[in-house]
Amino acid sequence: MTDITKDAIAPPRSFLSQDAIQLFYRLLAALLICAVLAVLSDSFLSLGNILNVLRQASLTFFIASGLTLVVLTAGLDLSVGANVALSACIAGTVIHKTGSPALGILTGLACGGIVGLLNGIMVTALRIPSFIATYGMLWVLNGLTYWYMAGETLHGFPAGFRQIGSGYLFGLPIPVYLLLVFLGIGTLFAQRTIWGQEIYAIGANPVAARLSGIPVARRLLLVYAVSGTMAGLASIIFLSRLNSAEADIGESLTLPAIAAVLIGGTSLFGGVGTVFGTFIGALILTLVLNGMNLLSVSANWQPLVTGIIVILAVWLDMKTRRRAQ
Amino acid sequence: MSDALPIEATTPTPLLELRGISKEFPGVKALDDVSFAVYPGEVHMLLGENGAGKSSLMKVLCGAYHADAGEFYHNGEKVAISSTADAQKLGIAVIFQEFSLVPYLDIAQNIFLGREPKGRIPGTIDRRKILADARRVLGTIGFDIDPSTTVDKLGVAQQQMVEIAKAISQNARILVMDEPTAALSDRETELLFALIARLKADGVSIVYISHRMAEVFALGDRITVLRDGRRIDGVRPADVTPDQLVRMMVGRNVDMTYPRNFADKPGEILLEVKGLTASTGISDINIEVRRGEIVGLCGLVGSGRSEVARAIFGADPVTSGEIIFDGKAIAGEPDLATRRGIALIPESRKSEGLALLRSVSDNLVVSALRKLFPSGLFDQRGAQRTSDSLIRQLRIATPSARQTVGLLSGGNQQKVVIGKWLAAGSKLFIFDEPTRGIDIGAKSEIFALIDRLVAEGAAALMISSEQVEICHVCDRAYVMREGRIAGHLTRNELTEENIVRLGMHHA
Amino acid sequence: DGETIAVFTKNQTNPFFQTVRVGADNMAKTLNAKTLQYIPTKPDSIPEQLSQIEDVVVKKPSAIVFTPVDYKAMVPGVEKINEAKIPVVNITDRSAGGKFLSFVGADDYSLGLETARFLLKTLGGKGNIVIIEGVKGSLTNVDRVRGFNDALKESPGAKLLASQPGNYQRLQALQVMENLMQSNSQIDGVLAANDAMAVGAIEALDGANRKAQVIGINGTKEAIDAIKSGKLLASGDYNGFAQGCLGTMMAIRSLRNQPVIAEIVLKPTVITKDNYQPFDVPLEQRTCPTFEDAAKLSAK
Amino acid sequence: MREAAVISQPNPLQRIPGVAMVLVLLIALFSAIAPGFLSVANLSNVLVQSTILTMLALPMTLIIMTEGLDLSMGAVLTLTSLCVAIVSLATKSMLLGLGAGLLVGAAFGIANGWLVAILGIPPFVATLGTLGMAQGLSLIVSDGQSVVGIPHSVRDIYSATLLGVPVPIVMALVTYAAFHGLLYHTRFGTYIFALGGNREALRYAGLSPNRLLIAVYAIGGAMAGIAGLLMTARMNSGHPTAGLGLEFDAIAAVAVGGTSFERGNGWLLGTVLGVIAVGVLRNGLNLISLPSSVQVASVGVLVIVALFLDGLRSRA
Ligand SMILES: Nc1ncnc2c1ncn2[C@@H]1O[C@H](COP(=O)(O)OP(=O)(O)OP(=O)(O)O)[C@@H](O)[C@H]1O
Ligand SMILES: Nc1ncnc2c1ncn2[C@@H]1O[C@H](COP(=O)(O)OP(=O)(O)OP(=O)(O)O)[C@@H](O)[C@H]1O
Ligand SMILES: [Mg+2]
Ligand SMILES: [Mg+2]
Repeated sequence: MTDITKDAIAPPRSFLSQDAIQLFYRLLAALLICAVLAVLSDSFLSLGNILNVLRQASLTFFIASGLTLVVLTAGLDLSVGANVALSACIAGTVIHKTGSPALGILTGLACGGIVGLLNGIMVTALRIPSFIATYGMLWVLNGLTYWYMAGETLHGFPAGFRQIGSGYLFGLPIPVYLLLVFLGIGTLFAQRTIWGQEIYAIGANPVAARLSGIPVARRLLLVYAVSGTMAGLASIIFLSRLNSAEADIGESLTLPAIAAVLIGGTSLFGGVGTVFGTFIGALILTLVLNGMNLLSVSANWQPLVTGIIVILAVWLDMKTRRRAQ
Repeated sequence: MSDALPIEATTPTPLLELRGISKEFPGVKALDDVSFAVYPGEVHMLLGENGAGKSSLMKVLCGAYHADAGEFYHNGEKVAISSTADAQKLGIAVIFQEFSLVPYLDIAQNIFLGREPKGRIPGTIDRRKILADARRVLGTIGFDIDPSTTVDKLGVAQQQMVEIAKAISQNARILVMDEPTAALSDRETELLFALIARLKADGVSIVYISHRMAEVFALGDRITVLRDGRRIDGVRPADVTPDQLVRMMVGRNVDMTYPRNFADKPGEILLEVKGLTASTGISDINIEVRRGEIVGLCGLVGSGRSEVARAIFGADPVTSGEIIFDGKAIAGEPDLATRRGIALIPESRKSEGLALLRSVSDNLVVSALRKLFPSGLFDQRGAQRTSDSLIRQLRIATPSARQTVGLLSGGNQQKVVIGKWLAAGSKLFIFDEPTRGIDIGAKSEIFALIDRLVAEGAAALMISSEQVEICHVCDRAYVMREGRIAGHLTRNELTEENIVRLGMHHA
Repeated sequence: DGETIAVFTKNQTNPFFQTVRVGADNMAKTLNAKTLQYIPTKPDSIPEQLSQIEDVVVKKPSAIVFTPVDYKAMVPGVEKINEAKIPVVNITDRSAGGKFLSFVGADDYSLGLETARFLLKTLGGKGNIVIIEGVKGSLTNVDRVRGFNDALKESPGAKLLASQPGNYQRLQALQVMENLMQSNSQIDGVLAANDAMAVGAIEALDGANRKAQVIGINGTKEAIDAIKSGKLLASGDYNGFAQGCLGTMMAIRSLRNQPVIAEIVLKPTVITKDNYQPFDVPLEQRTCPTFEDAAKLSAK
Repeated sequence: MREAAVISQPNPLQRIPGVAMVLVLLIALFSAIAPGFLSVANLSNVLVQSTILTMLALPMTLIIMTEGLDLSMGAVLTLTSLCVAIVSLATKSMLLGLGAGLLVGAAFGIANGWLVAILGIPPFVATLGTLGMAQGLSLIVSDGQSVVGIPHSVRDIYSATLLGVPVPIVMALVTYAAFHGLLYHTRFGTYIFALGGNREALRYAGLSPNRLLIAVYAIGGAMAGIAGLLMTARMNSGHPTAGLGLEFDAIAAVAVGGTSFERGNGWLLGTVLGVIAVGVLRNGLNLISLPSSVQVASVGVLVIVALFLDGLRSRA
């Protein structure tokens, strides 16, 4: 009888982590779409258009990056769009009333953050499932915004403020810088801080996370507040980019943000996903829209194509994940 | 030792025979050319360390897993078992290690899932018949409960009984039981043993997986030992001693009396619980644990031991009383207790102990993040280093620290749960059934580990339903009854009889 | 006196309907009646407006001033009102069925036609043009875009580069415009089916440091400001305020057995930097037209 | 045995779910302050208005019990409503229209089930994708326009009565009875509990969870088809945006009704009460004519309060 030691099972070393492989596939997909578009339309590959795509993707990305953290904890925030609308309207009013963009920006971020915090409180203290809590919040926020705006439009903001959304620095649009900065911060936060690790652990098994000594409620509050604050940031970009705000701007922002998170490979069951993936998700969505505009495809086809892409992306993700294991 | 197998000469054809079964999972060869035969009317014990491949073999047997290679023979005829339905047709029923019950269906519906008696209208269920049938089956195993109770209201032990009823109701010729007593109390275990005797008399074959030596010798007619996915040997209980069996299982000698140096002079008080009462059903609990001690907490299932553990750890709210740890009162959530140095190894590793989809490494460092990375910046390489050393220290059988923890065998999962608190450097370890479902080798390793921890100035509070273990390793013990401390036993008084006497219900 | 008029509008978000509601309130106040506003909680929701009609029929207001969220799908709702014998005036979008005391609205087709003509005239009858459409299938959008296209046909020198929907949404219009600028190096004129999209397009042009003449429709405050500052060429006046006023006036007059005008189609006005002054007054300070004005305002 | 004694029946007051409390409170409140609320005409209004949502929320309950979700329901309803309109317009036959709606609805349902069960795509994602497809198809078949001029036989479905009871209510009652029987008295219903509660158990019992799952989603799609007929009848036309967003209303009603999103714990009657609670709230607010913005917010508050009450109860 030979002695079989446990060491016989040698740990296989792969040089790339699972997440890295997934991101690689996703990047490949985005590049593929680019290649197709470049063939079909000569105006696609211009620097102007690429910057254009990046700038358009930035708004979705800001909302979706905060949302990614929420989804990582196996939650969902359906109120992000409505939050953008309310924050934009309040921030806009503050700028009009005080003439101070700085004050407006702070108010916008604070308003978004407070809404996020309230979501967090509903999820943690009142123990309402996030899907429902934030759906309720969506209606409350819409009601508030409608009441506050009473069908008016806010418009006309100081030129300095408008630079944030529309300005350029060394030939690059400022939102693109912001996008890179928040992509970096988000990735560092999720992968390289212990808070990030705790968020992943909570998403994977909240009960075990709590019994492992993670302050689950506090981390969830943080995550929802961050998501809200990112919606606040998006509202500022929106304001300064469009030079105006009205009550209905949020509606069309929520589903694309969720779609970006999902296309980016973050699992709704929590514990799996990356902020960088979400960035690529936002990019893919924007590319598709951009391509359809460039190719003058009827907008009737837009929801259909987006739907197919969401399913395809997630399906391919699962396929490659399974094979990679 | 792998020569003579006398029993196979006396009974000509096995009822079911598996030949040359192999099964590989990514990174793990779970079964490697295993042959296995079940004869009519025998109780066949299947032994092996955690991860040896016992459950996998049984899943192959019942069609839940597809073997990569191998053949099946039923009464000498070659058959194919490619689905659970095939296995059922051959009269194979399984009581799984993981429950296969549906929480919001009642007991009757669970027992007859997929085999519901048909009602008059096509597609409907004959409600009266299903309840009557369920009552009858429950009666045969001596489990007295209303079959229209939904399963979500049942405790672990009760669920195990339903699981047994479900398997029995299939009138199987071969009944596989994967660690059926791991969650049962003594009384239920007795019922189960009586049932096994009756089934055996009826000619039913039983394959029984257990880590409890006593059961092996009390029940078994024949023993097959697996190690690292290979069949090591087949023997009769009469022909081996427990020590020989253990040697076959783990490939080395293990002392099952778990020798340790009992603390003559225990250190200062580490944990003091005064008049603890919680809405979960415990009241007026007074406990004291000193550094260097292992203190047992025993009692019957349902006596409230887990609740005491959870309340001390802050997992359940406390209504009154005081918990003083290391000289300071604590009251709050588990994160506070963790930071102060308390560790809880919970009852259910799957639902409370692990993030099953994350890696071994992620799970091992999760409680120690703050300690390992005081700057708040996480570093994958550092985490990997820590977990590699824990994997070595605890002999966790895993292809790598990157393996998904849910794919490890039960015992190795348990080691990961313990490992995360080693990483956190806790001072007080509260173990709730730490050896449930753990093999003998691992068990002695875990006890040695606990011994080393307390020798270095930590302390342990240990809940276990296996009184032998409590008697072997604890310095002293509290006995619980109906949510209260019924008594205290010093090292000299610590015997199984005393524990049972104090823990029994009077009246 | 003291009649209650139920006013139905499409949504709470579009500034245009706010002007309608203010007009209606304003007129009701001068005539000593009161209004109840009914607005779907989900913008432009057909099932919700139908439910609101059913609820209002129970409440029995004296009369109803009605903007259908969809001119075809709301016909059963109008018939319910008719069945309940509540007098009803149709404003803004002309319902495809049902009996109304009166219709007050603007002619979207000629609005589109006139504003587009103005733009083309400014460009000297030539240049590259893009159209940014509103919501597909909505009556206002269909007619406006038809007007745009007919005006373009009158100027053979002008070339239509693209016609893409922005769904009446500012952000979508901005992004569509940005994308169109990538594939078209020269855009001279933009025809937007409403002001929000026109302003969105202007932001896109500004962002790319490009210039084009842009027109919108609705005459919102935002548009007037943009016209004043020279960013917007013109906006077609849809005069929601007058629609609200006159619709309510007709409803109350009929209740008081006074004569009503069966159809008031407001004349299109193209608001430019030469004639914006009367529109540059806060809503609250505007006064409703009188019955005599109404006859004059009507195109027919 | 001691454990058997532990399972005591909870006290009946504690069993009253949040949704029932909310509904009773709302009815009491509006009876007091909203004139005309308690009239037969108005109550029948509320019920008729709730029928379309009921027909979506009932199958949604089953789907949620399988730990699934169907976000495509509103868009599929829109598409089937258009199909009913287009086909009945072309053939002058209500039944053919209904057939077309049912077919398209069931096809989408099967597609959803296939994506979820066979391809293993998470339900949220799969149905978000089919939502886009159904919405796109609606725009494409209608070119963004309403479809009008459909035969009277379609419209009559919504306005006709049977023994004095409006036909939509009769249809909703029949639907409820069917779902109740299906869930609580058939084998299929039993397996629905198992789909969410423990899929492995089904597999070990020799049943195919995949086929069952597809069937559940197919039922959802088919019900969207029937609801599409009602929607078309109600508008006497088909419209490419008519049902968008209804899926969230349905999900909210299911949640308000006490169905949890985990482990197959569902309650059909609660769902119906949830639908009615939302209907009563909107109706009552319309009657007392509060500002619209308050109405918007109050739907959100209702959802939150009902779930909060439920949470309180389960913790007690
Ligand atoms: N589905 C799976 N995927 C990957 N690996 C698996 C899977 N199931 C089992 N394994 C691996 O196969 C080996 C045998 O596992 P098995 O569950 O059969 O052990 P066991 O003998 O039952 O152990 P225990 O006593 O702990 O229950 C283990 O290394 C385990 O990690
Ligand atoms: N509400 C309940 N309904 C049914 N059974 C219950 C309930 N509460 C407790 N039990 C029973 O009590 C057991 C767990 O009780 P508890 O955790 O208090 O006891 P314990 O002494 O820690 O037991 P164990 O050794 O199983 O951990 C469950 O397994 C269950 O059988
Ligand atoms: Mg096992
Ligand atoms: Mg316990």
